[in-house]
Amino acid sequence: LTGCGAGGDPLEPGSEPSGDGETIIVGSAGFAESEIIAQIFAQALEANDVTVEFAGQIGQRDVYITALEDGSIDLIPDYSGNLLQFFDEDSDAKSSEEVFAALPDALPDGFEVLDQAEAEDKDSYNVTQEFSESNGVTSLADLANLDVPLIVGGNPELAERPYGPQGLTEVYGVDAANIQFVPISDSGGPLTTAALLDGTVNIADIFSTTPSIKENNFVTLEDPENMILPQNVLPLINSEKASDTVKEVLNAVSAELTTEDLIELNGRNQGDEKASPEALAADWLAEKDLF
Amino acid sequence: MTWVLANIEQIWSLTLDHILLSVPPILVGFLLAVPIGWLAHRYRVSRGVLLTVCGLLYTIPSLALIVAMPTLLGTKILNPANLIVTLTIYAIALMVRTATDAFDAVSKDVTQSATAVGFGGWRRFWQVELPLAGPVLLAGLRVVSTSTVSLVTLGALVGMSGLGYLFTNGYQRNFATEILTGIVGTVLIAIVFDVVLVILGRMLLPWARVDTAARRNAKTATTKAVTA
Amino acid sequence: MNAIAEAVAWIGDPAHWTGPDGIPTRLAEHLGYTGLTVLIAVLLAVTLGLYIGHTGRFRGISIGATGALRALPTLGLLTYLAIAFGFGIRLALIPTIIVLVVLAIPPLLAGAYSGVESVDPRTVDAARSMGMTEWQILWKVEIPLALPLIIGGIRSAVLQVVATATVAAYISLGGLGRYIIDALPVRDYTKVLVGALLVTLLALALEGILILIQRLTVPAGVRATRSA
Amino acid sequence: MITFDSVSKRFPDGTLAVDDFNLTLPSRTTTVLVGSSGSGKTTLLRMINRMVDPTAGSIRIDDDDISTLEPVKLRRSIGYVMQNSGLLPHRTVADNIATVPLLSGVKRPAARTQALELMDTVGLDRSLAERYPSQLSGGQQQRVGVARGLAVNPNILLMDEPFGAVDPLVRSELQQELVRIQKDLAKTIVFVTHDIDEAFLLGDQVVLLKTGGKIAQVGTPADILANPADDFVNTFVGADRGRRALRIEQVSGRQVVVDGTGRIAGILNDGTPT
Amino acid sequence: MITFDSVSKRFPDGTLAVDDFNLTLPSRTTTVLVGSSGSGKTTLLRMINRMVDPTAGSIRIDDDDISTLEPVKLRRSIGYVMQNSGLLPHRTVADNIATVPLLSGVKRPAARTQALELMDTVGLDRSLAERYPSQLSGGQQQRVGVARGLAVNPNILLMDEPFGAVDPLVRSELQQELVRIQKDLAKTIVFVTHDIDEAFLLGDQVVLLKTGGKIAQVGTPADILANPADDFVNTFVGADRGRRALRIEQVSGRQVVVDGTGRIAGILNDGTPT
Ligand SMILES: Nc1ncnc2c1ncn2[C@@H]1O[C@H](COP(=O)(O)OP(=O)(O)OP(=O)(O)O)[C@@H](O)[C@H]1O
Ligand SMILES: Nc1ncnc2c1ncn2[C@@H]1O[C@H](COP(=O)(O)OP(=O)(O)OP(=O)(O)O)[C@@H](O)[C@H]1O
Ligand SMILES: [Mg+2]
Ligand SMILES: [Mg+2]
Repeated sequence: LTGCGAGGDPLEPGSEPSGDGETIIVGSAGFAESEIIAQIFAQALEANDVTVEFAGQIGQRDVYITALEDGSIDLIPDYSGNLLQFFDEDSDAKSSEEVFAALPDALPDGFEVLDQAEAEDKDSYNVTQEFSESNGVTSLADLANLDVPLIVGGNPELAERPYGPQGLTEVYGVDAANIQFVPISDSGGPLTTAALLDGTVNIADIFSTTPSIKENNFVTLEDPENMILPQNVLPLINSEKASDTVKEVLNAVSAELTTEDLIELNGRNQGDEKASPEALAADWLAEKDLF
Repeated sequence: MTWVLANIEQIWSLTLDHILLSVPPILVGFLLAVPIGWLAHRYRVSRGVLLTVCGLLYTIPSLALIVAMPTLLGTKILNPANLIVTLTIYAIALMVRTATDAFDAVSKDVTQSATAVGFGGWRRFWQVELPLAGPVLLAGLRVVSTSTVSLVTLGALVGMSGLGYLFTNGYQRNFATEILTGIVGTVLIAIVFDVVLVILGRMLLPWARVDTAARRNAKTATTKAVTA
Repeated sequence: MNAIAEAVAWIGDPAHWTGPDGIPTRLAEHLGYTGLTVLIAVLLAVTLGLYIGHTGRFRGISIGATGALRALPTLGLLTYLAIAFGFGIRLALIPTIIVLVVLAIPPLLAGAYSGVESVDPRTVDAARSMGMTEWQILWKVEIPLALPLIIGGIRSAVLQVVATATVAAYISLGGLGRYIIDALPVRDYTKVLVGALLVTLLALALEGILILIQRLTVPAGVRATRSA
Repeated sequence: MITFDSVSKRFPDGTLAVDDFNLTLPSRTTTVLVGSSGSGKTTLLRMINRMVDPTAGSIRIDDDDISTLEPVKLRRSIGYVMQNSGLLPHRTVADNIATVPLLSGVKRPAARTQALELMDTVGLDRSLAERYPSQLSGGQQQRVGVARGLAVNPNILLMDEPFGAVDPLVRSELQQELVRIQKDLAKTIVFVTHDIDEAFLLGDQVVLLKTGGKIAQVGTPADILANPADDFVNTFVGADRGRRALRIEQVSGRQVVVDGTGRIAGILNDGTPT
Repeated sequence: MITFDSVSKRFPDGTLAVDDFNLTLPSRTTTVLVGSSGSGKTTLLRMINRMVDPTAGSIRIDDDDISTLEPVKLRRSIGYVMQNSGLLPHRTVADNIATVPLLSGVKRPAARTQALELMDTVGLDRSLAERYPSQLSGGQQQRVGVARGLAVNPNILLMDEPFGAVDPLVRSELQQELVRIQKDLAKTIVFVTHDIDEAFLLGDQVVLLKTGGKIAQVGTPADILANPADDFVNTFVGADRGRRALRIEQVSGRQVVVDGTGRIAGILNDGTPT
């Protein structure tokens, strides 16, 4: 397994077959955490003699779902709530269990999800400690009464999401005219953090497992209405490829993966160590004594 | 530097992918542009149309073209063909003009005299016009090669492996070293390609080095291609 | 075709002609980046090009440098500058303009120095032997005669900058690239196409204007030579 | 023998380059076509090897109407030398000379040997064989051009201002060389020039052309000088400007010949006119 | 009067173009520098208006050492005509002629009037005044070049192969024109050519140069022809090839002058030598 961010392609070097059975192409979404989890999936499968190809950092959900549908990839780590919302906007599932239970019906034919992990990583709205204190804001529900203009930073596609600016308006009654959206194409990464710190934005959508939230003492705003659905990590897979071995392996992975693990892995990836997803996945598997 | 050494394997594999994505557009673009350029050189009518179309193609933002490819070609969205075809189109757009100039630059005296001593049409093309167009074609190919290698990095935005991955990934991680590595790698590939082309040119066109007219033509062609 | 019809309909929708994400705003932003870039790049590159062309100094170096600049991947340079120098997204305009200027320099530089070099050395020699000072030679002989190539360089620089200014959106600026970068992650092809169409149209419009300027500024005697 | 029989050529754009041209060019002699720019010299020459086909009339070589001959084959059997030599810049001198033999299927070593011999014939050092044309002086290039023209040992040699682009000293050398070669080989040479001095030096038969390929006068150089047919000829040969009107003056004890413009043409060898 | 005093020029690349050159060029006469390519003619000429500075020795114009004069001012006071005219392609004929007066601050209308007069002087129709150089024939361009050289009414006119690129007929016309102009204006003309015929026609004083600006012979044309200093001169003037060795033959009842190469030089006007 060499490729990292390689498209599943005829040019892909070094994807030599190992073991029998079909090849599974593991994809990842266009941000680092997804790639780390995908690497864990891939390495776990390989350790069990499944032939794996890797296609990292494909893009956002709309893109990788298309990739799944057209067969460019077979397996990708996903997040339960957003996945459900993607296929069923009107679902009223709220809790983690409800969401997971609703998924099989929502998914198009030919795809299924395997067991979900305890690990969760969801969009979260964050403000600086100072902003929180001076405006008395700790929850999304407090935003409606605020007379400060809200400058929301997040990935460009947040603008289109139900939990994006329009969700703030519809669910929490924030005046749409009072919200300004700043697209930052780093998936809630360091630039978003920087933008929040230097005041370019005053609310930032950052994934909940991002280490910078703790490091900077950001205040994650509560979401009493559960506008942002639970987002447990789970494998989304093409049913044809979901052999018993594959299911067993991936379920074993999910059983071990925790939110703390994600925070730690992300920290090692983005912090000073700059460890590669490949190395992180190997470390995690070793640490959990899996395969 | 430590990061580079620690990740050398990944960087190398990205480099290989980058090269594999760069070579087909350069080669195919060249091979298609030469006959098109010849047509434009030979027939006045086709010239205007061909050159205008090529000019137009060049104004389409590359990202948009890559994204539109699966719809246009019916390919899967992660198919490297999407990127390769896009870059081939740019290569052709850039190369056709140079190829036209290359055939235009072949001295009329020489082709006339070749005809006069008894070269038939087909033979004249292969043995006289094509080799004499060589230095200018090479100049154009060098420009195409450089720009293609640089454009392959855009593939990273649509999930294509290559050194561009280091840009998006480094950007997300706020990691300048990684991005710099990608930049240096891309420039190195471009330089290596260029050196290979120059050496190929010396082997295939030994006369061009001593021929001042050929060198002047090649120089003009480079300028024209750069300012195309 | 259908996609294009949808894109045209999108553009035609009055709702898309107002507000901060409306076409006029994006167009103005795009033109702003382009104008600022070209202004800076022309000041730098044309001046340098005229100097190189007039004195013949640093010619080799500058050709090498233009080649290297062309090999620099735009996306990499952009993300690198954004991160390495802490411009963040607050001062995103700075890295964006730097990157676009880097892109614009090769054609401008090549156009300017090759323009001056293309002036018949005997004409320059005659001018000098008649008693023109070096400044007079530059202003009264070299620049007017180099003008077609200088403007050619500007044309191509503008074209490339317009097409590439779309990347500004990648580091959170506006411009027509916003349509493409925003629509890309959600695969909103119509909007991507809208972005591409608008960019291409803008490029064509600017191209037309510059061709007109070229017509108006090229000395009549030089035109006579060309048609002769 | 080459015979032009009522030959006309109108180009597609309407230019009537040659209008009803009749002439016989005897074998084994040099015929020079001379006339100012645009008079149709090149067009006439190129009709002989079918680079241009006449729109009316016929051209015969010995007794074959050339319109019945296959152009490519015809061209390979006729030597052609032009201004700026028209050498292939990407081939060495030896390969350039051997171009036509190689095209016609002569084996490489044989063609090469012959090329080297031809270099001797035209007075080129064999050490230049591996150079490219751009590495030669203008005069040397023209010699290669002549050698190439002779390579198929053709009966006919067409030369279109072959020495027009070289400087006067070299030009005069090349002219002498051609006179020498022609003395040895006795080809049927058709030579185009607009330099009347060159025409008078090289031509056994000189054809003075006006626009449209109209013949102003045909004859030997002496004929033309002694009995110019009309004013046009007079002007062209320089008689009216005095360049041909010579007189003798005494300078430093020697007889100097001076022309009508005041220029000194030379020294009289033979004290008394015969 | 222009005086070269032990003048040498070594170019930065090491070429010794002119080696210890001494010569006086008298005022109001034409001195022709003639020699083959690379003999240093252009270099010598361009030292006079400081386009090239000597590496040793000094040049005086009348009594001023030119190295003490400001180059730009010096150049504006000397006419310069070169091969291919060097006209500014983006200016009309009239503006080209008026270039130097305009540079020196002459008002536009005055400069223009003078330009039109100069067109008469050099035999150019005034209707050409608004044309661009590219719209003129080669010969007309050279006339404009001469007019421009005369525009500041200079005492000195430098001419570097001014007629080298035009065809022989036109060339001869231009030479005659120059003779006529010089008769009227009597400038100090320094004329460079490699055509010995031209040198003999135009030069009051002819300087024959060998490589390195070495003087092979200085004298009037007749001097040189009658008493060539050495073999080099003999070769150069064509005496050894027979071009200057004339004899008289009888053709069709007229006396034809033939040179040693067999070429017919002209018709003898005056039956008996004087
Ligand atoms: N391919 C062509 N198409 C149209 N007109 C032509 C073509 N070739 C020559 N002509 C015209 O035919 C006339 C005779 O041309 P040609 O080249 O035979 O003259 P020339 O005597 O060789 O002149 P030069 O001394 O300039 O070579 C000219 O008016 C020329 O413009
Ligand atoms: N700028 C220069 N740098 C180096 N060498 C030069 C330069 N200009 C002339 N030379 C050399 O000086 C010598 C004399 O050159 P010059 O131009 O004076 O000769 P010329 O007699 O005018 O020749 P031509 O008849 O070809 O014009 C030549 O060997 C030439 O190569
Ligand atoms: Mg001709
Ligand atoms: Mg010279």
